[in-house]
Amino acid sequence: MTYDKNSKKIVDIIQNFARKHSLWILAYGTGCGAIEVPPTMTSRYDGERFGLRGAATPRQADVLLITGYLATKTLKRVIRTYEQMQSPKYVIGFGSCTINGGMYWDSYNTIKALDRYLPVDVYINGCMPRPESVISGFIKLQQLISEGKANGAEKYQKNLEWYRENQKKVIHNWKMPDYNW
Amino acid sequence: MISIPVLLLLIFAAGLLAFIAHHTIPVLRDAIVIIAITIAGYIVWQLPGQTSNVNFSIGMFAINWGVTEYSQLFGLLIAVLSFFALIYSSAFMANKERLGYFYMNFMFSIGAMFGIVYSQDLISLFFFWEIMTWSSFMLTIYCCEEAQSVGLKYFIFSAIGAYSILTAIVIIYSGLGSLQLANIFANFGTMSIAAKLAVVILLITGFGVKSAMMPLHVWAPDAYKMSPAPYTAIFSGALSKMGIFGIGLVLFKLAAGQGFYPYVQEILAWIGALTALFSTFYAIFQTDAKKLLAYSSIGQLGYIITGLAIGTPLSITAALFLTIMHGIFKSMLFLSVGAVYYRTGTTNMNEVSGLIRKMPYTFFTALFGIITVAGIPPLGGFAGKWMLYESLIQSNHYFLVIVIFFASTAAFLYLYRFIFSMFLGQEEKETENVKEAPLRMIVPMLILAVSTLVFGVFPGLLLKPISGAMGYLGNFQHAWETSVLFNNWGSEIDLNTIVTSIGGVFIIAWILITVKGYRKNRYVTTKDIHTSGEVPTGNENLTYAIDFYKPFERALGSVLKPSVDKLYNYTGKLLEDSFEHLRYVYTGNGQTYAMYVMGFLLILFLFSELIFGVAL
Amino acid sequence: MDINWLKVLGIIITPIIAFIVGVAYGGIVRNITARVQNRFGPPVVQNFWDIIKLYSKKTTVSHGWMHHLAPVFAITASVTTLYFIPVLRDSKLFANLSFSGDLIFLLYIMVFGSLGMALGVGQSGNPNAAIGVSRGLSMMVGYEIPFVLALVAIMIQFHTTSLNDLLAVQDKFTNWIIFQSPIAFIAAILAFLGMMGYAPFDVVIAPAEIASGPPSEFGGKYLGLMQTSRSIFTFAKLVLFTDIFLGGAGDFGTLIVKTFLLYMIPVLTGIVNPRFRTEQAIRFFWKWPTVFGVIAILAVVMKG
Amino acid sequence: MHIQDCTENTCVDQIQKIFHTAEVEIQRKKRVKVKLRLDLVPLFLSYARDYLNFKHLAHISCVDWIEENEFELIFMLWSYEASLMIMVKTRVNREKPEFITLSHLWPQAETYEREIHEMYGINFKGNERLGEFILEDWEGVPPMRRDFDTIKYSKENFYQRPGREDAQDVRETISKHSGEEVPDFAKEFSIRRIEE
Amino acid sequence: MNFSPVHFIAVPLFAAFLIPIVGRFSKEAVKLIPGLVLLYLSYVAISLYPIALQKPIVEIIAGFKPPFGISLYFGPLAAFLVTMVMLIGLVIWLYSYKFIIREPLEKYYMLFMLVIAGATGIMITGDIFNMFVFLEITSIAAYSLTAFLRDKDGAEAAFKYLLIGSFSSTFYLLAVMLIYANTGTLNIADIAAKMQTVPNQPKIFIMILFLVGFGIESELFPLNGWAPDAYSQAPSPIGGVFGGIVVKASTYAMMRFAFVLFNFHSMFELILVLGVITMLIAEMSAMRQQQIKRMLAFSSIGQMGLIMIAFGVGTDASVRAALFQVFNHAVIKTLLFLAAGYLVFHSGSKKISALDGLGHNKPITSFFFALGALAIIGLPPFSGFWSKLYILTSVAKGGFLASVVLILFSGIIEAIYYLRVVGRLYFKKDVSQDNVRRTPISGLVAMGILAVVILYVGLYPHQIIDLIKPAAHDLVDKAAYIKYGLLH
Repeated sequence: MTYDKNSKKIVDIIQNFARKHSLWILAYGTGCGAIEVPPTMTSRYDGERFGLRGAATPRQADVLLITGYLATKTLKRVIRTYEQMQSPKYVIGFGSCTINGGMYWDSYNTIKALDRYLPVDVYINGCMPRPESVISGFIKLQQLISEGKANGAEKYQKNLEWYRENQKKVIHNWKMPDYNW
Repeated sequence: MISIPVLLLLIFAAGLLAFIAHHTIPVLRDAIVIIAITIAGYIVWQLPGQTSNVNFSIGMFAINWGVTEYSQLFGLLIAVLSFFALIYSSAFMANKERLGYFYMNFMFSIGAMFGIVYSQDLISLFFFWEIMTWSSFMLTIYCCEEAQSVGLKYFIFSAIGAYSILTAIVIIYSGLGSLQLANIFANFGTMSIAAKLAVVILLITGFGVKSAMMPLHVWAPDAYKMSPAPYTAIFSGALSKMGIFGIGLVLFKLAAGQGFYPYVQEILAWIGALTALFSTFYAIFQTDAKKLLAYSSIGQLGYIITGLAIGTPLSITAALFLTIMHGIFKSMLFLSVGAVYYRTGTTNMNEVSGLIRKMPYTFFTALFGIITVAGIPPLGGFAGKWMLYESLIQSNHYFLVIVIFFASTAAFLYLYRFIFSMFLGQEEKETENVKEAPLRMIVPMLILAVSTLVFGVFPGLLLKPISGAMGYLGNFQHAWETSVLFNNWGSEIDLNTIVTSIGGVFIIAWILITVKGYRKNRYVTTKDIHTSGEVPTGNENLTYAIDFYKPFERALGSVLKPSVDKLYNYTGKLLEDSFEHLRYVYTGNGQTYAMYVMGFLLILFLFSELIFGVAL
Repeated sequence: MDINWLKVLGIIITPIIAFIVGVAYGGIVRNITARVQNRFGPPVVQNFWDIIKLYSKKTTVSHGWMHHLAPVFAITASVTTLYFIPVLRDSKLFANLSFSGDLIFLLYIMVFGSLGMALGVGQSGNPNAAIGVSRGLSMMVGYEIPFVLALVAIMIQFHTTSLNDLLAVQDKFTNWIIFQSPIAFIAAILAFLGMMGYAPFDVVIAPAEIASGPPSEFGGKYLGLMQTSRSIFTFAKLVLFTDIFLGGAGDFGTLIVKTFLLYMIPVLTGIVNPRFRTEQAIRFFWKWPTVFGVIAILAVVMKG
Repeated sequence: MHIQDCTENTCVDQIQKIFHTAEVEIQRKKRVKVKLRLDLVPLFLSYARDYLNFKHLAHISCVDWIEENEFELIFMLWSYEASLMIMVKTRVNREKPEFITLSHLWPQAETYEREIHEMYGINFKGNERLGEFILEDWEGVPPMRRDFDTIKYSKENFYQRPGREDAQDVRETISKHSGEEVPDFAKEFSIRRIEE
Repeated sequence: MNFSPVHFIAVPLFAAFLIPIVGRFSKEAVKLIPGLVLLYLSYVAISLYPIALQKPIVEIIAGFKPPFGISLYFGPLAAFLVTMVMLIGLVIWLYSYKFIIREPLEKYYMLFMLVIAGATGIMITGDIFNMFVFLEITSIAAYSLTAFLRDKDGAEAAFKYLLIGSFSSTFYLLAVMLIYANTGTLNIADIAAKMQTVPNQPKIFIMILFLVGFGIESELFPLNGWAPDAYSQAPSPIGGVFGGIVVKASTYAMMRFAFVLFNFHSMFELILVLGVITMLIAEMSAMRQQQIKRMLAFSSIGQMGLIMIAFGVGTDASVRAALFQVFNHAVIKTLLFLAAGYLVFHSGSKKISALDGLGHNKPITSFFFALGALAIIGLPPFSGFWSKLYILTSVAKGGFLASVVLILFSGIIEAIYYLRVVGRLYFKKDVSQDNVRRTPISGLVAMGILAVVILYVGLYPHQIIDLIKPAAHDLVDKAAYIKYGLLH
């Protein structure tokens, strides 16, 4: 359950506990899912109970929330944003569009499986998922974190070549800085 | 015996020699001036040991040169700053043209400044004052064609100032018959009240021009901008202090004890405070770094004038302390801007950015400079600011302290803008190949920068000569220790403790943040920023520099609309236009001239009773 | 040279206490905010988790050494400010260095952190951050005026610039400066609103427009250190105000009560208010708070 | 010659009086349709703007008539005074689709033109900002042309997660599950899909 | 060797007579003769100076003792002025040596010699009618020199000069007649002695005539209409001759008469007021001049106004200051005219705007001009500073503080227009194409001498003050003049 082999376990537990209870969200508001985030956070569902909190920039954020379909043009920005985040970092895919393209299955500019391009830790299905399911998705993520299984960032780093290949396949003009955690 | 004439002769001769050397053996040029200023520094250092004054007479005026503790303070400042500025300029000016001209005027103005501070009579003071004026004028117009009108403006204001001094001198001469400072100081009270007031006002006006007191400051921003950087350092650091030197003498040696003294004090203090306030506002909205610093300079001189005008021992200490500190930090800042100019060719803050990685030492100097200007502990500016505030509050100038504090807080704005726009922000494509300035420029800057820290921790090092100077000015005394300052209400600040605690916390935090996760720090370029996923391309500069303080400008509203400068320009134009009409008195027509002659004759005949008292 | 171990102890534990109290206050504030918004809100210890999480981030991104030093500047300023404020009255342990500085020094050291932060922010090259700094510095000019007016009024009233002397003056309940010069307190508390940066004066970090402003390029341990510093600084400012106006505190219980009540003023104002634009905020500070400050000074002068 | 309160009829009369070749038709209330030769369109538009008071260019759109080898450009103008909309239709040759820009008449036309250029490949001469607009790095046939096969493109470029084969046409799947009757015209479409 | 003041008049007159004859044989000789004459006269002046300092030399012509015969009075003042004239003359000759290349050379040098003779004559004569003769010699030579270039403008200027100058002569002659009618003598010292007895009315009448007569020559407003044109149209060295010699001679005469013959308080006040007006109007007019020599002309008028102010104060100290300024102005203005001459020559135009960037092309000439400009503005360490300072202190001591302010005000204006020109010289792009022609050595040496004098006097003003003191005393002390003039 540790992913930093050099550090001691007890420290790890504390760290994971803190990480679990302090998830700062960078909501990448694509698609219709963007509208589901405000109810999740506000009075009705009150995501803050779980330590969720909005982060303004990728530098501060822990969770990247992809809230719907991704056009290839948007994908490029999402990848950029993800790479600017600092590990440990997690990705949550929202709705069926990120899983299999959903209603955009035959579009000429929308990707159909997010996990080919970014390491997704948790998918929340639905079109769109309601705030309840969003919260349950976060709880799942918290579970994974405390078990030390939410290691998407490591996966990404390890399999960077595979991800890059996929990414470059849809983004023809690849002009981006190198990945720098 | 090495003394003042030798000093002056040395400097002026070095100027001439440098001029000649430039046209014959250019290699020697820099060596001559640097050696000369080094020796001059030594001479100045050992001057207080010599008690006898130098007396001789020119024409009907007796000339008297001597050292007082007050003049020694300024003399040392001049010597030190000139030394660094000249070393700096040996690199900065290396490939410029007309260097003979440059060094000659440079040395002349240094020599003239020494002359001013060591003069013990008004004639030689004025003599050197004028030499200083024209040599600095020559350097103001040195750079380029655009400097012409700027130089002219500077000269006109200097002339106004110089002529006010001259008028005061002739009034004193006609009243007292002597121009020896000692005599004047002793017998000033015997003059008529109107003459005394006129002399004080005229002298303060005259000295105020050089120290850029509002509303006589309009020449300063442009003149500072146009003069070459090493000289700007002297211009702002030392030359403007000559005005302070004079004002100090006027206030405490002439005006003190007269009936109108409290009014003069009050008015001058307010002028100083408003100068500080408004020049700070103007500085905030400048786009040229040198102009920004020039306005800053005007503001700082405003503090000093206020400090002098308050006239309590603590405030004078503060003013003189700030005088020295301002000399140091403003030279530093101008030198660092010069270094940027040397490498990038511009001082426009909107054009350069992100130089911190290219020019770290220059940045370091600028950083120390701005912290000192801002008066933030632990650097030297704080002690001066602290004493100034304490003295203002404790001498019941409540609203003055607010104005000063306002100006001082607003100063953060332009200081940050200065360092941000030039050194921070994104790196420019154009400045990719910029390197750090040469060693000869860096070393003087760094030495000055470190000195601000030293004086910040141990202000007593400066307070010793200052209290000597205050003793000369009028037996003012204020208690101090090497690193502890006291106010009049019994509070104290212990700078040693302050610096230790700041330094300690800083270093501990630094170690903590650096050691933890040392290997995981990733250094990225300034292009790699959060821009909603967009990747800035290489030639796109996202630095937010233009209209940096737009909100503040909107908040100020129309406070800054009225401009003294425009008023002067308008007046000048009006006058010149009226001259233009006047010159058509000379019609170029012989008959008109003949008519003038006959008319004049007729008038004399007709009104002879009126004019000569005898009717024809 | 003998070392004053009491002092050393004070120097070590004061920041720790300040950190704990400050962070806890932060959590409580989040709870109260949630309550006002009809939510439950996070646990009180939430801010601790946040800070620990930030410190345990595995990577950090630095834009250069000034960027690296910015949080160091911030924490230096807040801790040093704390050192020069007597936390408890007549306590040798918590007097720390308060006899070596005075109010004017405090005014300046409080700016130290902002300037250092601004420098680090500048090096990141993020335009949003620079905009934030521009707004922040402009605002600072706004609220410093009434604050200094209030302080000057108090200084001239009691003829001292030392905090310890001010504490000595307020020896009993009726002698609290809030009662002795209430107008100065009004001016100061209005300036305090701006200082704390809660709405309506939170244009500096406006997350929706400029991506949290100055700290937008800071993450991980940098942000963690900045949050730590912010907590300590909040506590320091609260203690400062308590010392000046509310007669300080003899023990920690009183201190907590007083500072907490004081803290609620900006917090509750902030929860129910929208945001001022920068120039509106500056104009606000230059209008009523300044008038109050001037009246405070005039009142003192009139009284003699 | 402003017509302040022109109705549909007076407007039609007015247009026909000046543009004899125009086919003018009142489509419904407040809506007039004008069919025009391509070269007359700029003239007509400026006439409509300046004399008939149609100050507002509401939209420019395009239809691909691949069978007739033509694009149809549609300009929608709105008059505030008359609260009347004119739809100006014209045909452009599909082989060499070119028209001139209207951005000198209405600045907002620039944006519509950019979009049409990107999606259909019609070149608006005089518009300096034609180029990449919404799509990024698009190569090949403009995607809104009918000869562009979007399914094929999608299959080639984007990974298709297995498990959706049955649900490519939602209606069909639903009808299969629920026994709902699918109309013939719809069937035809879906059959074609499946065959491919 | 036994010199006599007569040489000052006789030798140049003789030379003027000789030059056309020699001109038939050798042009070089024509050029050389004035130089030799001036050198000789300078030597004479310097060797007579110490003697004159001890006691004024009174030389009697034709054996009649004063007050009946014509006498020359060579006192400390005359010695001072004559030495100055010789110095200026010498420099101008040196300059003209290469500068004046236009024929007829012999006429130029002849007229030049006549001016020298006339001007020195005015300064040393003791006879009022004799002075008229010299005045006429000077004036007529000056008219001709104005028109020397023989162009339309020159002729016009000369005509104007002639017109106004003839007023001057007429009034002067009228005054001489009245004096003779009233006192029966023409010797100045004698007149001075007898002037007490003359009733006020004719005295005032005479005085007004003198004032107008000499006021014209010494450029007092509003009598100075001739000056701008004459200065600007005459060859450049002649500008120096006017400013340094001709005007100074008539100023001398005016002051001599004012102090010795009249000594009215109100007259001095009038002179002071006229001086202020002259100075102000001239400086203001100079501000927007397009031509450099015209600008210098106005500046010259302004300086004369300054000198008149100092004379008008009428104290010992102010007269000293005025004489100092007379000397400085002669030297500096000559330098300016000489430098301007070559600047105009090189730029090919009289316009100031044509001077752009000449400082790079002709550095030394431009440098001399700049030096002259700084000196005349009154900046230390140049000579102009001291005389201005003396004038200011003496004027203030006389109690005329308003004049002090006005002098300083006009000083600022002066600074502006001079610095504009200097700025153009050095800090504009070089527009001139003249890279071939150089300023000849003789011209440079001439200017160099003046520059050295300016600097030397600026650094050691007391040396010249030592000379001025007795000169001023000579001017002010009426009794001594009468005593020595009448050989008592």
